[in-house]
Amino acid sequence: MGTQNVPSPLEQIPSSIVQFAVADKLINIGRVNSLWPLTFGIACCAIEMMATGCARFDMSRFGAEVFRPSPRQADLMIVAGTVTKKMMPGIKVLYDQMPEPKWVMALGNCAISGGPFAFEGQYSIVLGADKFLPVDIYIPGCPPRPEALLEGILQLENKISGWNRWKDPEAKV
Amino acid sequence: MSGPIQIQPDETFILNIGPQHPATHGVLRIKMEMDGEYIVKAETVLGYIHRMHELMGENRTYPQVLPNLSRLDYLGAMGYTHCHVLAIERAAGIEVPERAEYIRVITVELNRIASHLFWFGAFVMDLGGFTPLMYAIQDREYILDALEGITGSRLTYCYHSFGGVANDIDDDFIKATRAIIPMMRKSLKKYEALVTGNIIFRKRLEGIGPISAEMCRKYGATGAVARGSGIDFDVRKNEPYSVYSDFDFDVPVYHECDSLARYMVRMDEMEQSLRIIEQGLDKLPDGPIMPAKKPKLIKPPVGDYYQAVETARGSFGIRLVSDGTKNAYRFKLRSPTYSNMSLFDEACEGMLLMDALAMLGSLDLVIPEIDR
Amino acid sequence: MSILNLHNDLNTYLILAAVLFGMGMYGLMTRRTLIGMLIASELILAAAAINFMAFNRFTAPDPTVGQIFTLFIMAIATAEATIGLSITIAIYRNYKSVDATDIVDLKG
Amino acid sequence: MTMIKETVKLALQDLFPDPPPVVEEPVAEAAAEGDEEKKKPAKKKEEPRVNGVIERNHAEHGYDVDVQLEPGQLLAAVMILDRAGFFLESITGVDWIKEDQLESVYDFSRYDFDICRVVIRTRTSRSEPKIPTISKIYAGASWHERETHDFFGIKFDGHPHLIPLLLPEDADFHPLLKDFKP
Amino acid sequence: MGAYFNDIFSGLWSLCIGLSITFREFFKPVVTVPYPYKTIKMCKRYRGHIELIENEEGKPKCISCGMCQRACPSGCISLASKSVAYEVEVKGEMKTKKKKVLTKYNLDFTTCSLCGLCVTSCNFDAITFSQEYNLVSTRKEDFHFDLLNRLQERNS
Amino acid sequence: MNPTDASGILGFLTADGFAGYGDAAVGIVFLFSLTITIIGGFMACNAERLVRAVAGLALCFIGIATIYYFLNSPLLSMMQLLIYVGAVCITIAFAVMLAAPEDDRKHGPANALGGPLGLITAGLITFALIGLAVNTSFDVLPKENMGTAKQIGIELLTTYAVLFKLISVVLLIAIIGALIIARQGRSK
Amino acid sequence: MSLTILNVLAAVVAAIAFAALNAAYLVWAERRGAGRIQRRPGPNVNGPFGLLQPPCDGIKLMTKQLMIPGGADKALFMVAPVLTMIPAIASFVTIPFSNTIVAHSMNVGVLMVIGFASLGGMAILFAGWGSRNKYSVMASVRSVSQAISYEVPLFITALTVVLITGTLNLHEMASIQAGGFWNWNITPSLSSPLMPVSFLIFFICILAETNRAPFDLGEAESELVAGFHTEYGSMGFGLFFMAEYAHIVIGTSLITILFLGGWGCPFGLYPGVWWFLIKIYFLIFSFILIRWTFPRTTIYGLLNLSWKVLIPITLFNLLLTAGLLKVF
Repeated sequence: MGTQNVPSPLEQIPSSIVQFAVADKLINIGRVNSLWPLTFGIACCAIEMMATGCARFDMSRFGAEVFRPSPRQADLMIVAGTVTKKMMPGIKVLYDQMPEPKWVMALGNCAISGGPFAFEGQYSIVLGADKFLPVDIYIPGCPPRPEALLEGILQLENKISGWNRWKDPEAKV
Repeated sequence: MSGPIQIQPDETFILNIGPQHPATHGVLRIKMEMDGEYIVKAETVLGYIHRMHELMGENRTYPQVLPNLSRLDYLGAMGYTHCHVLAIERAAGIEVPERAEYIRVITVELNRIASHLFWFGAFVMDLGGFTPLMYAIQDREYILDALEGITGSRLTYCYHSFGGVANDIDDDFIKATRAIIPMMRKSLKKYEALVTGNIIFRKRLEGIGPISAEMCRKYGATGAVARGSGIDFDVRKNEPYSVYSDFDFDVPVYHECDSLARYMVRMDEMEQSLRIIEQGLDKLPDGPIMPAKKPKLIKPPVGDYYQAVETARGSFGIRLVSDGTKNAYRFKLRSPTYSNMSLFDEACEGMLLMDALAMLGSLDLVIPEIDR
Repeated sequence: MSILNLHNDLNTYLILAAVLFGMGMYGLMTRRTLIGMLIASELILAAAAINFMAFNRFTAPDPTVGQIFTLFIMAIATAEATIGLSITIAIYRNYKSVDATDIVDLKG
Repeated sequence: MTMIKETVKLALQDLFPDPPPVVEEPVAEAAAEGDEEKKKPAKKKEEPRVNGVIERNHAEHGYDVDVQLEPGQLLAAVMILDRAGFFLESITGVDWIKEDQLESVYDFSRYDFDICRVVIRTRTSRSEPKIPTISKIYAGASWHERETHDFFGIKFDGHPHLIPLLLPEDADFHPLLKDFKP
Repeated sequence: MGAYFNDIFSGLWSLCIGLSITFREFFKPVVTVPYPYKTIKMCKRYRGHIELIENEEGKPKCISCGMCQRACPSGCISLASKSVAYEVEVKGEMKTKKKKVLTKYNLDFTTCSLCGLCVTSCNFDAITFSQEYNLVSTRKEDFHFDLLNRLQERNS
Repeated sequence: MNPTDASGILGFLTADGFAGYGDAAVGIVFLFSLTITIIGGFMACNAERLVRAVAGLALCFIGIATIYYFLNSPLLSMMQLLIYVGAVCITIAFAVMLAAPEDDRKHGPANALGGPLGLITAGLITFALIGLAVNTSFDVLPKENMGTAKQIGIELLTTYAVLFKLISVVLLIAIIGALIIARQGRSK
Repeated sequence: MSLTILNVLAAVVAAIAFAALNAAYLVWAERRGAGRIQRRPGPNVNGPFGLLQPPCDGIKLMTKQLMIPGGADKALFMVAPVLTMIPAIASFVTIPFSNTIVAHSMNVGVLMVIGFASLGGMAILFAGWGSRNKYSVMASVRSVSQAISYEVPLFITALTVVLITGTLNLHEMASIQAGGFWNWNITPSLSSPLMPVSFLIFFICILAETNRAPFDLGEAESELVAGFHTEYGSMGFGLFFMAEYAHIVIGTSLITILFLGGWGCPFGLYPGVWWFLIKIYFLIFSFILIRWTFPRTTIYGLLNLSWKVLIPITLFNLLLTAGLLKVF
């Protein structure tokens, strides 16, 4: 467990054997533009996740606002909050129920490494979502601002397709 | 998700609501025994976000626990940190300058409105209306912006500190807050027209999820749940703390005992909070925000102390057993939602699933606060 | 007769109806549950209706009489299904079974 | 203001079998124990517990009446509070590891402008912690007792459903005991 | 009967009011800040991760007293220092004094709770909050900051 | 077939080149509907799970609806869809869910007639009927009968008025009876 | 006969294309519209105005892993999404978009559309039962009972219109209303004074039949996760998603033909397909507005509305209209 970069199944095929470059690109662009997250909030960060979906920040601009409550229809799992040992099997089941290809985003310090709740002698917290899920993107903060989540989605798009939606780095503060 | 259907001999089946379910606003699990759409028996299973706040309260020094309190209830974090600083100040006998108390009250009430707004949106979303959530969160963003300006964070504040507040409010904050008051009043009117008056909304809540006053007492329900059942109980009035006795505000009480009453209580509370903020800004005294002798190391004398405050969800209390060191010996958090939630199992028996979930929404749950 | 011209032949419809009727009979005899029997009897009714319709098109002097009878069959079948199912459910509530062999009380 | 406080105090004092003289043996012991537990150097001069009942300054401690009683007297005391219209605020435990005792603390308050917060504390041995349940009187106590059982291992006699609430279903540890090691 | 129709009509009317509200909102301008193209200005008290403050010479102000390390609830700060002798002129004569110089200041941002206790506990005004709010990475090691390095990079 | 009022934008299909394929297409569609009727019927009487039997019944009824269309009665065809698929099948499916019977046929047939004996009996009846149908010569009218909806309506309200009323009463009684029976069952 | 069947086959192809295009871009319109109502832009960065959003979603859904949950009834599970598309597409065959654009004008067009609509219930039932998920079963039972109880007032209201126009043929029905809005069926006349009420009821029934908010009990997100398509991922879900919008187009077309004069201009000028499209898209806009405004009704509130309010009124209206037609 704890793999950092799980290559997508398409990446594993050497490109010299199968030449579907255009189709691949098209598929990837299709995928990155409709990353449907799973409606799955655990704690504080989930509130920021909802705020991101709402009018001020509006995730929908990138086609990512379709929060699906059923894992079967979701592409992106945003682990937003502290993962407890009691909750961990449930999250794993949810992840397993999601159809491939799927991605995981660890939102907030708790999901990255247990955050402020990781102390000596604790008995309840899993120290980070990457202990049992292949996390693709880490977004630190306690909780991170909604912009950070948007940035995370852009970063994930970049990771999936190698394609930069937003060419102007000057716009970044 | 759920497994295959097992229809039991007596025609009931078990439906698991949660731990991941859109209606539970977090990771709450309710095991429901259903007969068709009717709930025969419900059992709540907690602990999916048990984050050991009480253990940390015993292991860490008093100032170090403060950030935990704001993670306890991330929607109305100010009220919880307020309770913590009040409890420690009571125990250690720290005097607080008046200006600091006023600032605390203003921030707490702003946060209360933000919390209620979020609840309002989430509640209507539970009932299937999506747009009010967007409006409510947009209004909440203005409040969060104002609070972020003075505290530096959006949700989990660490602004109150022992003896006062971390830093003084500035003109920007006062201007922003003054602008929020008329904006919120306008928005509340809009919500009333859009949601409260809506026939579908009313039909879904009127008479649904009745909780009698006696039941409230047996379960120790407080906050809007109790006030919706005709109990005139608000810690701010009944056991005045901080400078709440200086303010003129009403405690909305409804006697219908149903979900609509609880909804109305919270909507009216927002209006009352606006009144408090208005008065607070008018009366805001000048002066320091920290006592002259800033307490460096806090060691309350041996003994046990209790501090209750009215947070957005009800009467929150900290029971502190001090052994004279810089850590607490026992740090018990009395969370209002814990008591409010505990009556759900009994109250939802015989209800339809839809109604039960509407009632669940009207209890205003924040799960980490239940699990602690 | 071409296989593609079957729809112009009366016998096609009659054979189809006979096959459906046979299936219905078979189901009625082998099904254990009341609901299964009801399904089978719906098949038998449908077979009868097909016959009416076929004769209406090919042989009847009056162009509507077969259709009207089929309409009546539909009404009767609906009524039968409604009553049959409500009885089934009532039986189920009392006996916790819809197995025809379990409902021995009816046999006196 | 003090009306309800006085009546409750008197009623609770009646629970104790041998009323007054202050020098009575069991009472004195209880009082001594209470004071020892408090270890308050400054508050030493406080009046001793009369029949285990002590009145506190609300502004200083946040509660008004503090009752120390035996587990056997708990139900009677809670019934008095129930009749007086109190609601249950919380139940918690405290691990007094030095005295080898577990304490269970009950907070009661009222939906009233006449503030009166009553604290009932009862102690049991650490090796075999047993306290009668009050969930028959206050239905809401059920969860609080389960939580206390989770954290301290105190067994509540007669509780219908004493399984872990906050901890995992198969948890066999009690994290708030002072000697807890994960 | 009257109540029956009254119910229907008042119900319909309430629905119409709701529709008129959303219909009006339809034509109002959007409130969205299109993030990557346009950003919200962070307020000056915004709490990002912490940064060291430099003095006039471009060196960190920190005297490595370790107050922040002790104050931190989740232990995410670790610092190291070494003693350096230096000469200073006191009342006309040169004296050798020892001073602690910061050699390492690491912040594990992934366990930070942004409580600000480190900043308030610092008596020398040596640390502050940064304004970075959109940190994202595919590796979590990216958030173990070496603040000393960052300071030098900033200066160079 | 009914002459269509407007052959529509797709009227180009009337070009001669397509006319020859038209008949073949009709035949193929008819064969298709025959197949689904028989498959549906087979599923309905033979499926192990009752829900599948209901699905088969629905399939069979859809097939029958298309066959009615071939029998020059679009009205009846649509009624078949509306009543049988939309109402009867759904009612049966509901009953299956409400009564939750264990899977049928797991424990063998209901009575002595079941099993191979049932198959033989049903097969004999079927063959007898087929033989009867094939060997009897019906005097087929030269002209196809086409009863329109209007004609059916007129006939229903004139010639068959009494029957029509009777059927309405039967339906009403059925509804009320069903309600009463189902209500009595629920005694909680 | 041969001709009609070929016509129908060709029309089915056209209908699939029309339905798919409409469904895809109605999703886009819905997301954009919802965004505007909520004061945010909605999907707008993929292509101009976000117009490339539906193809992206489509590509993604098609390339997702196909999952059949364990314990599911495979055949029913696979058949249901296809079955749900069939009625939507088949109904397009008989919808007259204008005087000339009609694939096959059936004499029993009204019956056909409503009959095929009742097939949708079957599909939902199969989907719910086939996925062996409690939420799905509950949702499917809910939405089927809803569909059945709203078919009754829908049918009776349609019957009222049939009484007035005297035909079951959708094409004729629209032709009769040509000439201007005073000829439309929605306008009350001496023989049919309650037509606006009928229109309202019909509108409500179509909302309920298409499982749209506030009647979207079948996919009540806050209670039943995702309703009857909880277990469907990838294209199975995509088909359900598309079928919903295809049903909306059918429903609005039916409203337009029955009440709003089909392809006729409100003032009798330049009748044509554009008027038809304008009308249905206007109705779809109102559907979107309604969906994003109201909370969801309860199941009993819904059934009460049907049996206690709509059916009595429609029955009264039917009798009244029949009587008045006899008089005038």
